[in-house]
Amino acid sequence: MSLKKKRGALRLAAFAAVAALALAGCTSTAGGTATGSSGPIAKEDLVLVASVINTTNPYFIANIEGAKALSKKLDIPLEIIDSQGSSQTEISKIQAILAQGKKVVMFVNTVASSDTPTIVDAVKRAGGYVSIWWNKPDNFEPWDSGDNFVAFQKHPGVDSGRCNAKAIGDALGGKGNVIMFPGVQDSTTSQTRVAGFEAEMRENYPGIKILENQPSNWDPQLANQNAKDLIAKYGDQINGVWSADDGMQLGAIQAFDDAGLLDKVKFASDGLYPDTVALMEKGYGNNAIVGETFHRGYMASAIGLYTAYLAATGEIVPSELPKDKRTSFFDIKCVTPDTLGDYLKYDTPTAAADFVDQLVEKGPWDTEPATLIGGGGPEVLPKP
Amino acid sequence: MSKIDNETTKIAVPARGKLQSVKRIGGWHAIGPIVIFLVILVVVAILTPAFIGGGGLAIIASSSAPILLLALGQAMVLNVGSIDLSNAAIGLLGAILLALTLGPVAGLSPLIVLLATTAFGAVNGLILAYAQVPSFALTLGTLGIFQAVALVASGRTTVYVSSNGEGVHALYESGIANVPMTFWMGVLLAVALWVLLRYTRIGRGMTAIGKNESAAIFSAVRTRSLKVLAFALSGFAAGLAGIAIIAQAGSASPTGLGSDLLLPAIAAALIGGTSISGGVVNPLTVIFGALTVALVPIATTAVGIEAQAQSLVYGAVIIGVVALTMSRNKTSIVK
Amino acid sequence: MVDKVLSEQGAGSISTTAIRIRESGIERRARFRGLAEPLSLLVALAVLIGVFSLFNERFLTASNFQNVLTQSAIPLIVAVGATLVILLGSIDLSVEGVMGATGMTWILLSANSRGGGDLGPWAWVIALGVALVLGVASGLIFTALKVPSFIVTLGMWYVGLGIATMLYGTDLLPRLEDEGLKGWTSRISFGLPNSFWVALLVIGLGMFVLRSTRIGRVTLAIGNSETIVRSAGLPAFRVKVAVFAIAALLSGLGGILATVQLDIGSPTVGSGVLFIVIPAVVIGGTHLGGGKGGILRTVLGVFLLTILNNGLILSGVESSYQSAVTGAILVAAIVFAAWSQRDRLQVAK
Amino acid sequence: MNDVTTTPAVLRLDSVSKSFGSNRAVRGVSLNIHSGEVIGLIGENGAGKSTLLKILSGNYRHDEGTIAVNGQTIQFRGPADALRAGIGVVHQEQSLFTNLTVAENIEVNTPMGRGGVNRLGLYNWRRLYADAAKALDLIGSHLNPKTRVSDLSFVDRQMVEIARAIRVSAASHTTPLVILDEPTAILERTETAILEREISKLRDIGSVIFVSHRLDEVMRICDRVVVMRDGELIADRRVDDVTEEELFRLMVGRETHAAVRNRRSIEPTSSPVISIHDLTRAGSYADVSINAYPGRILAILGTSGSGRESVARAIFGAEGFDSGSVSIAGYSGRQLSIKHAVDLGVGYVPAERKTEGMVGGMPADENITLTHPGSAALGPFELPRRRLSLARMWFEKLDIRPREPEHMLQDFSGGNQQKVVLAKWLNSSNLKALVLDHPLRGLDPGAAETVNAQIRSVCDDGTAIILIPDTIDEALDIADDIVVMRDGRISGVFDLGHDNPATLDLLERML
Repeated sequence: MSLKKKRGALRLAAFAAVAALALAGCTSTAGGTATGSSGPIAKEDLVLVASVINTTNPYFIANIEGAKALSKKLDIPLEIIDSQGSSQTEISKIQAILAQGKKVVMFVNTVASSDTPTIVDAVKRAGGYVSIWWNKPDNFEPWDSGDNFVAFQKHPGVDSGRCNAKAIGDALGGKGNVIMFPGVQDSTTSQTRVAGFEAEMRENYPGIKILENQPSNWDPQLANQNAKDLIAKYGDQINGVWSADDGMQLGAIQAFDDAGLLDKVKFASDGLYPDTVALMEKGYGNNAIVGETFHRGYMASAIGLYTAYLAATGEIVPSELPKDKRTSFFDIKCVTPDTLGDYLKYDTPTAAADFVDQLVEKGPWDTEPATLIGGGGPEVLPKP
Repeated sequence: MSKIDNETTKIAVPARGKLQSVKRIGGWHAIGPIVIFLVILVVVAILTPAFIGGGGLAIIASSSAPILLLALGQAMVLNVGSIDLSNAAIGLLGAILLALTLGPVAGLSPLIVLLATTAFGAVNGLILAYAQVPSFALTLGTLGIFQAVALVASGRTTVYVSSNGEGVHALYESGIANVPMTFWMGVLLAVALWVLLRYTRIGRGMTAIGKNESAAIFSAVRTRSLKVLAFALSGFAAGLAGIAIIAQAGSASPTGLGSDLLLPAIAAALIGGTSISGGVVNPLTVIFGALTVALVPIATTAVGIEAQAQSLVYGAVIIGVVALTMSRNKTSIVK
Repeated sequence: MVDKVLSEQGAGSISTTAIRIRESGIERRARFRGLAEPLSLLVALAVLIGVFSLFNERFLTASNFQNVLTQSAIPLIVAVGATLVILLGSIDLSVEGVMGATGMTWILLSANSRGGGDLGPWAWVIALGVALVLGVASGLIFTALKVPSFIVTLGMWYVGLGIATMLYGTDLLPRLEDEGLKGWTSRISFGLPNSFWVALLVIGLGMFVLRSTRIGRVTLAIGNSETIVRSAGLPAFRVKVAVFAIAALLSGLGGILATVQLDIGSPTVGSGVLFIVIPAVVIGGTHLGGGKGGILRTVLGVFLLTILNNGLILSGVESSYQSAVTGAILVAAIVFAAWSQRDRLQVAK
Repeated sequence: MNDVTTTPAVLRLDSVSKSFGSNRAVRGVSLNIHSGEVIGLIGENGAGKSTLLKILSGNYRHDEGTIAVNGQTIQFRGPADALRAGIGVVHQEQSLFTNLTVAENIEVNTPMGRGGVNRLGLYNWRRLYADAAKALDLIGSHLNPKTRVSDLSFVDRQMVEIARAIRVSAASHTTPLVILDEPTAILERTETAILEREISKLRDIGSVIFVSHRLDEVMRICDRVVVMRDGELIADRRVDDVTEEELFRLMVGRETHAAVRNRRSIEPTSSPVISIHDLTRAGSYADVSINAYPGRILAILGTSGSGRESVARAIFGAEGFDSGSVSIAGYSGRQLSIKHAVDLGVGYVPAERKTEGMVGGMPADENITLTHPGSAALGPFELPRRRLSLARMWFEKLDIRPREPEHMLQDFSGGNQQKVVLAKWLNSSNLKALVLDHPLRGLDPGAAETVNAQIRSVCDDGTAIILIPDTIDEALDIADDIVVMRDGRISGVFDLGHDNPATLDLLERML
């Protein structure tokens, strides 16, 4: 083959491939244009889908656990989506599952707030039902998007922050210095918790001074390093440490332990990971952990999926629900070392299954300990 | 930096008679990325026919759009023998700027953003060309700067398009053959860059720089300007990626959509047959590199690989794909 | 012929004087050149320390000194391996994946809160064995299949992360139960943190390998010219695989130490290390093209970045700006280093 | 000269052949080399010299025939085997690790367990330095083994190469055979003299194969000359029995065009194209004033420290200068850029052809139109078809072979590459002056002759040529004016139309 011909052939091949792609895309329009809900779907046609941010954080693993328990309970197959921390991966993988023409009942723990509209839109086109957890744009409400976006659900961050602030404030007797480790800076979850913590301190513990906050990106390793630097900076001036989640708290505790300061510092954080429970039970570091907020990933995914499931099977009609059942805040419990014992039952091997049993019995809004406590619009931040 | 030196075997080239090797087109090198993509696609189609039937290709194409745009810019920089580690950060910054300005200045906003990102890229190029520092280290530094600017500009939160977002959103909503315009934007850019590289003096000069910069200097090629241009194009492509992000999400945040596209975009450029040491690039095959990079994670989900094993599979496939598409000969040196 | 005249007449006398002059010049230059670059790094380091100590008096205290050393230990260990790889002219992006896989293997085989088998020292052997396998795999794919190291190690990053994730499964966070090891990394022995002693040992070994072993010298030779290495019949293949294996072993060691430091096992135990290590090697003055540079320079680079990060926090710079300051200093450092050598014929990649 | 035939053959080749596909690169070569002998190996590029050398150095395996070292038949499996047999090669392009010490480079090939490297791969530096010093001593060099090679001058590096080549055999007490592959191609006059001295010393400890394109050197240094053509060894002569002209004829298969150039009688009446005045660059050259006229060739002679290359680069805008002026075609500026110089009509052929002169990985036609596209471009756009036809025109005109301009330039032979580099400048519609830095470097005599012919014809077309030649002979052969530089200053100016400087006179002004 002559040089020129070869080059031409190559070009042809490239364009042919692009064209083929375009044509293939063309033929696929059929399933894609259907919009809006399409009435009750038979249970046999459903598939549960749980999308989590990654599969390495205990919270997201608990999400999966809850989804599995519900899948077993309802006897509906389950698919798990690992977003690998990337919005793009999350969206593409969700679309990949939708493209297979399944009728999905979906729970999405979104990587970023801004992913929500795209995901909702895709699910809507495919005629599925979705509940979004934790992150969505404030002005993007379920009732504006039809029945396929069943609900947005979360635990209120302000309450969590306030709860932690009370624990630290009381443990320090209303006086002392505190450092803070927020999560990723642009996360609303972290922002609301920070706002709640700061407001509570300002309003009720004027004797407590917030020395500094160092965003630690939900990363235990980074929290550990930042804690080390802040220990070097403030030394024994630090009396209290707040972290936006337990993962970062574990890193921070280790840093204070290494510095020999653990006995003198009080910690509070959100999540009450089983590992934290173990530390609190032991009274680790002179009862260093004074306050936690309790909620479980398996509860979130089970609630989210079950709400969507009810909508899919026609047992609820989302558009007829009050707004607080579309944008919903679920209770979190303030835990102190004294009340810790009440929560151990939620970490037994059968806890997720037990919760799901309860959930199916009582519905998504009335299952202890995660009952509906508010909603109907964006979380209101305390005035600064 | 890793690089590939292709030292041709000088086996007693006969002074008279025909030269044996035809090197202008490395056959497999050019077709490889296309074939690999199609093979993976066929495998997925066989395993889950429903996926392809349900518009899977459109999904792959639309999710590859930002990767493609960034990969094209990266490929231009790789072609002049450099690397741009900051282009994804520029793209995200562009998205944030677009989200901020679309309300106030409406239609002018995309223009402003493209100008800004092109300028950011050009600044990289100017420092590179005039201070003569290695691009890897330079753009690693500017990466940090652009990230911080994005964080501060966004007010450390998600920035939503307040109004006038319809036009940009239409790029994602509307499409040709059910594939969103954002992807076709990438294809258009690829074709434009292909023309630039094949049929213009600018492209010839860039390739000459990538293959032998000293010789390019002594041939009076404007090496500095062309390097600045390559980086500016990378910034421009990043701006388009920013627009694609806004088109898809309607908002942008420092850790949201598009915040982790650097390595996928480089991988896309390399899978698309771009040489990491410079001088070899074909924007048209980069399209398939980007499609492949977007396809792999989708494919792992579509064929039902367990979530926790997906990362492993992704890594192995990326290595495998490049191993298959690499053009190599016995004496070439790979770094 | 004329040329004959020259060689008969006076070539001897000309050549010897010429060589002598040149030789003396060479020795002077060589002695000076070895010092110039590290010296400017040391100056930069001193300036940073000076500025930061003005902002916060606690910056220059023994406890902060120990803090900085503890924080630099793991990046230092990983950076020794990264330097060797970069001296080859290659790059290793897989460090965080290897750290995750190794750390997770190690903690699951040591006494941990999940229970399971406590294999004691064998946990170290097996965990480092995992690192070795990943490193050898990278090396072999890179060398035998000629896939650019950038891509091989990028893929290996995900593979390592995948292994860690799969090992981790869906169970509780594995927490270290061995009281002797808890907090071992930041405990002080003979005035320095334990992990820093390990880093010193690794640096020493690394320098020895680079200076006085076949692997080290051939590494430098490959970075200089692989073509010549091959034509000289030197074991390029084996050395390249060995260097990737060493780098992975050191990443693995870093992963284990990071796990000890955090007290809990996490697949992402190495997060952020890559973006300290590579800039540190570059700031240290090791050429990304290979062949030029060294381990001590990298050590300075790691210190520079660690101190910078520590100092920014101690000086109270808002965290949003920290990456910008680090980036700006990186740019300034390389521009400063390159400025005097600018030349219109210079090739900058 | 000792009578070598009585000593036993160190190396015996018997009907050695090597093919690459259908291309028989080496055909039935038989050759005996005795101890204490210096053999010259000459031949055009592509005659099979390199392949033969690669067989001897163990890089290629021969297909047919036998190789015997000290009477024992050997098949080399790799470079290490050849080294063990005492055969060391000093490559044409230097093969030293510039970032390592002299000692390491010398010891690099010593097998494990010797030369300061023990079985575990650990270095014993003291032993290493001592062994290297011994090897250097053997060839009479005083280099410090601890020096890094990047700090060495070119000729010193060559010494290191030679020391390395004899190192293995010195250690194993075999008679070394050193193959010097065009060692003088890039050396300056004085440096060549040093090298020649070294080669004659090697006679005492072993034997030498000396490959060169400079026939005068071969005649001077060697005892015996063998000529290769088309893969065959076609002549084996003692230097006493042969003339340079005869060697040339054997090599290229035709007579030399000994025709001495008809010197132009054109007096420099027109104004100079290039005029440099009191040009000074600290540490390099000072107060250099040169005028180059259209249609005349001006050669600058000097040694490596003379600064002549820097002057040439300053004219092309590739190097800056501190004071003085360069004016090109009436334009005078303190600092020029390359782009500006090229726009004014200057072209430059660099000495380092492969790294500076050409983009090897690009096709020849694209190289030709890289700087001046001529009709191959329409504004910013390239016209591939016109580019190809333009390139074909130059291929015809300059007799570049093979006539396949669409091929990668790196696949062409050196002489043809150099012609492509010339064509790149000739393609300018506005070429006023051409600066040629060692244009014949590395070319075999046949190729050199054709390149020279092209230079002459370019000059005849009215271009001013500034030439930095390899040898004095080259200057006398082709130039109209000669400027001699010494230590950065002009030490002599000759107009060959009037003056007839003796070579010795020129040499004296250089040193």
